[in-house]
Amino acid sequence: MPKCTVNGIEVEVKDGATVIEAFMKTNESIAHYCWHPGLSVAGVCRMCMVEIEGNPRLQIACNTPVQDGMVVYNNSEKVKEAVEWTLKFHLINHPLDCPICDQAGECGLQEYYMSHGSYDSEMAERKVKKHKVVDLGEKVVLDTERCILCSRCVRFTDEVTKTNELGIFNRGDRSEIGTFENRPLNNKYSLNTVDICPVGALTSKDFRFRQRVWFLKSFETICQGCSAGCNVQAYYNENGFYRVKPVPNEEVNGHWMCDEGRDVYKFANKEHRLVSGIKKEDSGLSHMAPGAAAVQLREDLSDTKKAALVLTGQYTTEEYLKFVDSFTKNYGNEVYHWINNPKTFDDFDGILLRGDKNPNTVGLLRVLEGKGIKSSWADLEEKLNSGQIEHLVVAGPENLAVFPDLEEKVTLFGQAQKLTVLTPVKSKFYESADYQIPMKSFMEKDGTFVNHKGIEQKLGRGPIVVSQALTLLDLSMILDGSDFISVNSASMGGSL
Amino acid sequence: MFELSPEGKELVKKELARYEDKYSAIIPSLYQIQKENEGWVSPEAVDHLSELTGIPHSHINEVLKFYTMFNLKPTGKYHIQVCCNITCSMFQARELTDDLCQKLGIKEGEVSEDGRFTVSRVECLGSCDNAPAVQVNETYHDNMTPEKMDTLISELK
Amino acid sequence: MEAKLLSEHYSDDSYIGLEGYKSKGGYAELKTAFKMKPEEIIEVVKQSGLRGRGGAGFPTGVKWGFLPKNGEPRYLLCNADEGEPGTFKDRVMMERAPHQLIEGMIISGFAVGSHKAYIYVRGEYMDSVRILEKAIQEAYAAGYLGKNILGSGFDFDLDVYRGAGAYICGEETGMISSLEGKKGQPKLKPPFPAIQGYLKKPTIVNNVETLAAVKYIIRDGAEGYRKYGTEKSAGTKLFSVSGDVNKPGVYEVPLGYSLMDLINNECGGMREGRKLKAVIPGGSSAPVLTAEETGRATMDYECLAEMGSMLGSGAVIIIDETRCMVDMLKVILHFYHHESCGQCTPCREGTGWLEKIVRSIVDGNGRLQDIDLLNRVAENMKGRTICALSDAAALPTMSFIQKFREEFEFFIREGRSQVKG
Amino acid sequence: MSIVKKENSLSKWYLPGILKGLGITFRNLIKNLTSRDEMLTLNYPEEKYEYGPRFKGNHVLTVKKDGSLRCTACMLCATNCPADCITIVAAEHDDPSVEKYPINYEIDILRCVFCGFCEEACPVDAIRMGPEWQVPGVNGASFINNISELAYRPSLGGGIKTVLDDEERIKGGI
Repeated sequence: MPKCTVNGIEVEVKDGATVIEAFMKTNESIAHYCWHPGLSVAGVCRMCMVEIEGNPRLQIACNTPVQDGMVVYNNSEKVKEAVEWTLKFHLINHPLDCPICDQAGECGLQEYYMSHGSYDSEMAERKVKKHKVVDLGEKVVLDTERCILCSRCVRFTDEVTKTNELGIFNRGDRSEIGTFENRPLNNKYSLNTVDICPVGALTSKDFRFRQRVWFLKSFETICQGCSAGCNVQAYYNENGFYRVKPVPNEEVNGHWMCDEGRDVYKFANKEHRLVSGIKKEDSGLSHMAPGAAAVQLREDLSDTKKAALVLTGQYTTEEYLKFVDSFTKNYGNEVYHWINNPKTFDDFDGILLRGDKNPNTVGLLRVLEGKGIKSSWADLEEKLNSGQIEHLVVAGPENLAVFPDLEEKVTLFGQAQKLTVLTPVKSKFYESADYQIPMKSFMEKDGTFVNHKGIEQKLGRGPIVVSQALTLLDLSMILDGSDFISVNSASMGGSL
Repeated sequence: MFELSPEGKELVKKELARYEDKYSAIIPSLYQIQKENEGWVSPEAVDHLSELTGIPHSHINEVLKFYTMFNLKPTGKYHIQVCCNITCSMFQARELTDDLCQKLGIKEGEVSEDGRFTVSRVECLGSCDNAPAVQVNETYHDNMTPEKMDTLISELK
Repeated sequence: MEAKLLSEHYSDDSYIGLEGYKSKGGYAELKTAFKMKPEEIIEVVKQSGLRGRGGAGFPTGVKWGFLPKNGEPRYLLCNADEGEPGTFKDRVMMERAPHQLIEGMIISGFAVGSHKAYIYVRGEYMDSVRILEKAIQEAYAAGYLGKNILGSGFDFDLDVYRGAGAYICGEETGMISSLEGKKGQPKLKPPFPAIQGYLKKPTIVNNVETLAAVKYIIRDGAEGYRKYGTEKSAGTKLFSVSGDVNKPGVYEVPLGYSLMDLINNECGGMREGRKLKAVIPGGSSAPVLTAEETGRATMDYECLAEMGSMLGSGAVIIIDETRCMVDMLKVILHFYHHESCGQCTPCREGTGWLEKIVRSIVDGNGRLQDIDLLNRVAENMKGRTICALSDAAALPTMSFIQKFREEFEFFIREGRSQVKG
Repeated sequence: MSIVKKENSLSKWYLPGILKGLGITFRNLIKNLTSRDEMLTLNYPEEKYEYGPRFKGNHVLTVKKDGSLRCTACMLCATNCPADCITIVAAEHDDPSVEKYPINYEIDILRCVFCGFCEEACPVDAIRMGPEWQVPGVNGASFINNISELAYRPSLGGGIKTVLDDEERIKGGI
C-alpha cells in the first residue's frame, strides 16, 4: 500500500494504483477526459497533467503508477498553463454548437473552460469540418465534429460489451469516431457510450432536445428494470421524469446499466399512470379517490370467505412484509407469486442483464419464506379454474413491458368472482377488474429492493407524480381497519 | 459484391497462420484485396475480409483508413506518386505534380479518363538523394524532370 | 575521411547474394558470436558505446539489458520503417547488403535470447522487401536461420513485415502496434517494450543500422569499434545527405566528423557554387542549423545537442541561399500534420494549427502576432504527448522562427518571400 | 418644491390672476389650432408616438434569408427570463446543418416584464425586442404569442432577417 502526497494531502492507495486514482481518493480536482474508472487507460487527452517532485517533465496522472513517497501536485502555475493549453488544443476545432448541443450544461469542455480556461481564442484559421448528425441506429446520434477523440466509447464497445462496433477512423485531426459504414450501434448497452462521452458527440435519441439539463433535478435510486438492481440517477422536472443514468457501484453494476433500464422512468410519468380508484358497478365504471376505493374494497373483502393474493416482484420489501401480514391476518394464507417469464427467468447475459425482470423477487421470496407461505402457481390456477376463489387481489406490475403474459394472466384472474388490481399504471386489460386501485411507482416511495445477489438496496424517493396513489403500506392499514392514509404517501416529499 | 480470388483467399489463410496474432494478417490481406480490386479497397471488401478472418469490420476499417498506401477510391492502372516532401519540394516536385495533373487533365487523386493514371502527392519516399522522386505503382523513378516525366507517361501508355 | 565499416562493399553487386556476401567475410562473426555467451555479447555491445541509429541515440547495450532475466519468450524487431524526411540510409543498407542485416539480427537475437524476429519495412520499399525476402530464403536454405543454427542449438526465425505508409510506425511502440495489426499508434509508456511489447511480450526494437553494426562490434571488439568516433559517440554512422550539394547520397563517416567536411569533401561542395544558408542535420524533426553553426558543427550526438539540434537518423539536408525558409517550414509542417496519428490532443490539433498558421502566412494572410503564436503553440506541444512526433513538429518550428525570424516577418509584411523576390 | 412668490399689490386681487391664466390658455389654444405640429399631446389611438430605435417593445423572432426561423431552441432566453414567460418546444430538423429548431415558441406577454434579458442571452440574434407595444386582446389566451405572431405578424412584413447567414457563418468558421 504505497503512500503519496497529493497537493499536500497524504493519501494511501492500493498497490499498482495510478496517480489519478490518488487524486480521486483525496477529492482533489483533476481535469480528465479519456480516463474512466471502468475502462482501460488510454492516456490520450493529456488533460490530467501533474508535476511530480524530482521529475522536470510534466506527467499524465492516469498512466503514472504511484510510488511510495511520491509528491504530486497539479496546482502549480506550470501545470495550470499546460492544462489550459491542452484545453485550447481540444477547443480549436470544436464547433460552437453549444446552443443546439444536448450536452451543454454537463459538458466537460464547458466545465474546464470555466475552471481552467477563460481565455480568448487565438485560432484565426478555419476549423476542420467533419460529419454531423450521423444516425447510429435507434438509440444514439453521433456528431463527429464535437468529438474530442478521447476514445472512451470505443474502449467501451471493445472492452465491456466486446461488440466492437465503434472505431476511430483516419488519422491526425481528420480522425473521426464512427461505426463501419455508419452501421447501427445497437448493442444492449449502447447508451452507456452517451453517458461516458464527456462532450456532445454521442447523444441519446430518447433524451435528445427534450429538455435542457439545467432545468432538471435528480435523485439516486435503484433501477426497477430487472433483478440486477443497478444504481441509477433519475432526472426530472415539474413535467415529469426525463431520463435515468447509472451511478457507479462496484458491487452491483460497476459503472454501467443496460438500455432497457433506461426506459424505466417512462411508466412513472403521469400519462401512463392510473390516477383514481375505479370500481366496476352495474351502471359502469365509477371513479373515486383511491382511499375511498380501498375502503370499499375492505368492506367487500370482509364478506368474502375465500380471498387470495397474487404478488409480483415489483414492490418493496417493506410493503411485502406489512401487506402480506395484513392480508393473511384478515383473509387467510392464500398468497401466490406471479413469475412473469418463467422460461427466461434465470438468464444472464454476462454483463448486467438478468432474465428476472423484477427488481425485488428475492425480497418477495424472503418475506414469503419468513411467513411460512409455500404456494404453487399450479394451485392457484386450479383453484381459479374450479371457481374456488371468490376475491382475488393482484398487486400488479409497474413495468408492463416486461410482462408478456399480462393479458393471458388477467384473463385467468378474471375467473375469480371478484378481481382487484393494485397497479401504478393504466392498462386496458384491467378494465374488467372490479376494483382498480392506483399505487405509487418506485420513483415515489421509500423502501428496499433486494437484488439477485441478495444485496439490499434502499430506494431514494423522488417527486410525487400521483399524490393520491397508495402504497401497499397504506392499503394494509386500510385493510386493518384504519380509514386514514399514512403519512408515507401524499404528505411527504415534493410534488411534481 | 467483392470476393477474393481463390489464390487471394489462400494468401489470407497463409497470412493468418504466419503471425502469432491473426490481426497481423490485416495489412497483407488488404494489400491483396487492393491488388485484386482495381487498386482500392471497397467497403464490401472490408466486409468480405471481416467474414474471412473473423476480425471485426470496424477494426479492419480503422487499419484501412490509417495507412496511406491503401486507397479508398478506385485508382488508375498507374498510380503516380510524387514525393513532395522537403528535399523533393526543393527540386520543384510540387510544380512537377501540378504540371502533370494539368497534362493529364485530372486533379490529384482522380483517375484520368482513359483509366490509366492517378496522380497523388505523397510524403517522403526515402529517395531524397535523387530528388524529386516519383513512385509509379511499386517502381521508383529518380531525379524527375518535366521532360523525363513526359517520356515516362508516354512509355506507360 | 570516409570510414568504410558497414558500407565497405555496398558498391559491389555480388554482396547482395549469399555467396558474394560470404566471400567478403559474411557470417564469420555469427560463428564467433555463437562461441560467446549471450551476456558477453551484451557486455561487448555495451562496452562498444553503440547507440541507437534510428534517431533517439539510446545506448543499445543498455536497452538490451532492460529485458527481464528469465526465459520468457521475447521478440527482436528491426525497425526499417524509415520515414523521416531526408533519410534513406536503411533502404540502401537493405538493398545493398541484406545479409549484413540478417547476420546482425541473428547475433543480436542470440544475445537477447529471442527466437523470433521481424523486420518491419515501410510499405513503399517494395524492392527492399523483395531483396530481404530472397536473402532470408537463402539464409534458411544455408542453415543460418531456422532450427539449431550452425549446430549451436540456437533457433532463430526471421520474417519480413511490410508496413503500409505511416511515418508514426517508425516510433518503436507505433511499430509494435502496427505489427500487431492495429493502427500504428504509439503505446503508453510505462510499460516499456522491453517489458511488454509485441503481443505483450518483452520486445527489443532496433534500427537497421544498429543491428548491422553489431556484426562489426563482434568482428573488431568493443575497442576496435571505439577506434572510430568520439568518446561518447563511438563508431561510424551512415549519413543520408540530400539537398543542395553536388553529390547527395549515403556516406559512412566516423561520428564526430566535421559537418563542413562532410559537405565539402564527401558531397563535393555546394551545388552550383551557391552559398550555404542552413542545414537540417538529423532529418526534418531536427532543429535547423544556420550556416555559421554549421561551420562549427561536428556530426556526433553531443555537439549537435549542445547546439540545440540533434543527430537524429543522420539525414543531413543542405539548404542554400535560394531557398525560402517559410516555404520549407510549411512543407515540414504539412508532413507532420499529415502524419500525426491523432491520438494525443496537443499533437493532433497542434500540428494542424501550426500548418494552418504557416499556410496563411505563405498565402499572404499572415499577421505579425502569428510568429509568436507559432512559437507558443510549438512550445506547448513539446513534451506533452505519448510519443515524440509532436516534439518533432514543434522543434523545427521553434528553430526556424528563432533563426530566420526576419524572413517570416518579411513574408508577413510584404506578402512575398524574401529570397524569391 | 416651494415657490416663493413676490408679493405685490396686484396679486392681492382675484381677477388679474384669472385673466392672466385665461390668456395663457387662450394663447395655447390658438397656437394648437394654427400649428398642430408643435402640439405636445397626441390624438391616441389615431396617432401613435414613435419611440427610439432601442425601445424594448413586443418581441420579434428573426428569420434567415430563406424565411425560416433563426432560433435554434437553445432555451437560453427561457433560462434567463426572470418572469418565466417563455416556453419552447424543440425538435429535430431534417436539415443536419440546422439540427435543432423550435416547433413551438410561446411568450406570455402579460407575464413579460420587458427587461430584454432574452435579447441579451440569445447567442444567434434570434430574438429582438421590437417597437410595438400596444397590442390589444380580448382574453388571456390572445396574449400568448406563438411563432406566427412573433416571427411573421403582418407588421413585420414577412419577418426580420438577420444579417449573418448560415453559409457566412460556416465560411467564417464560426
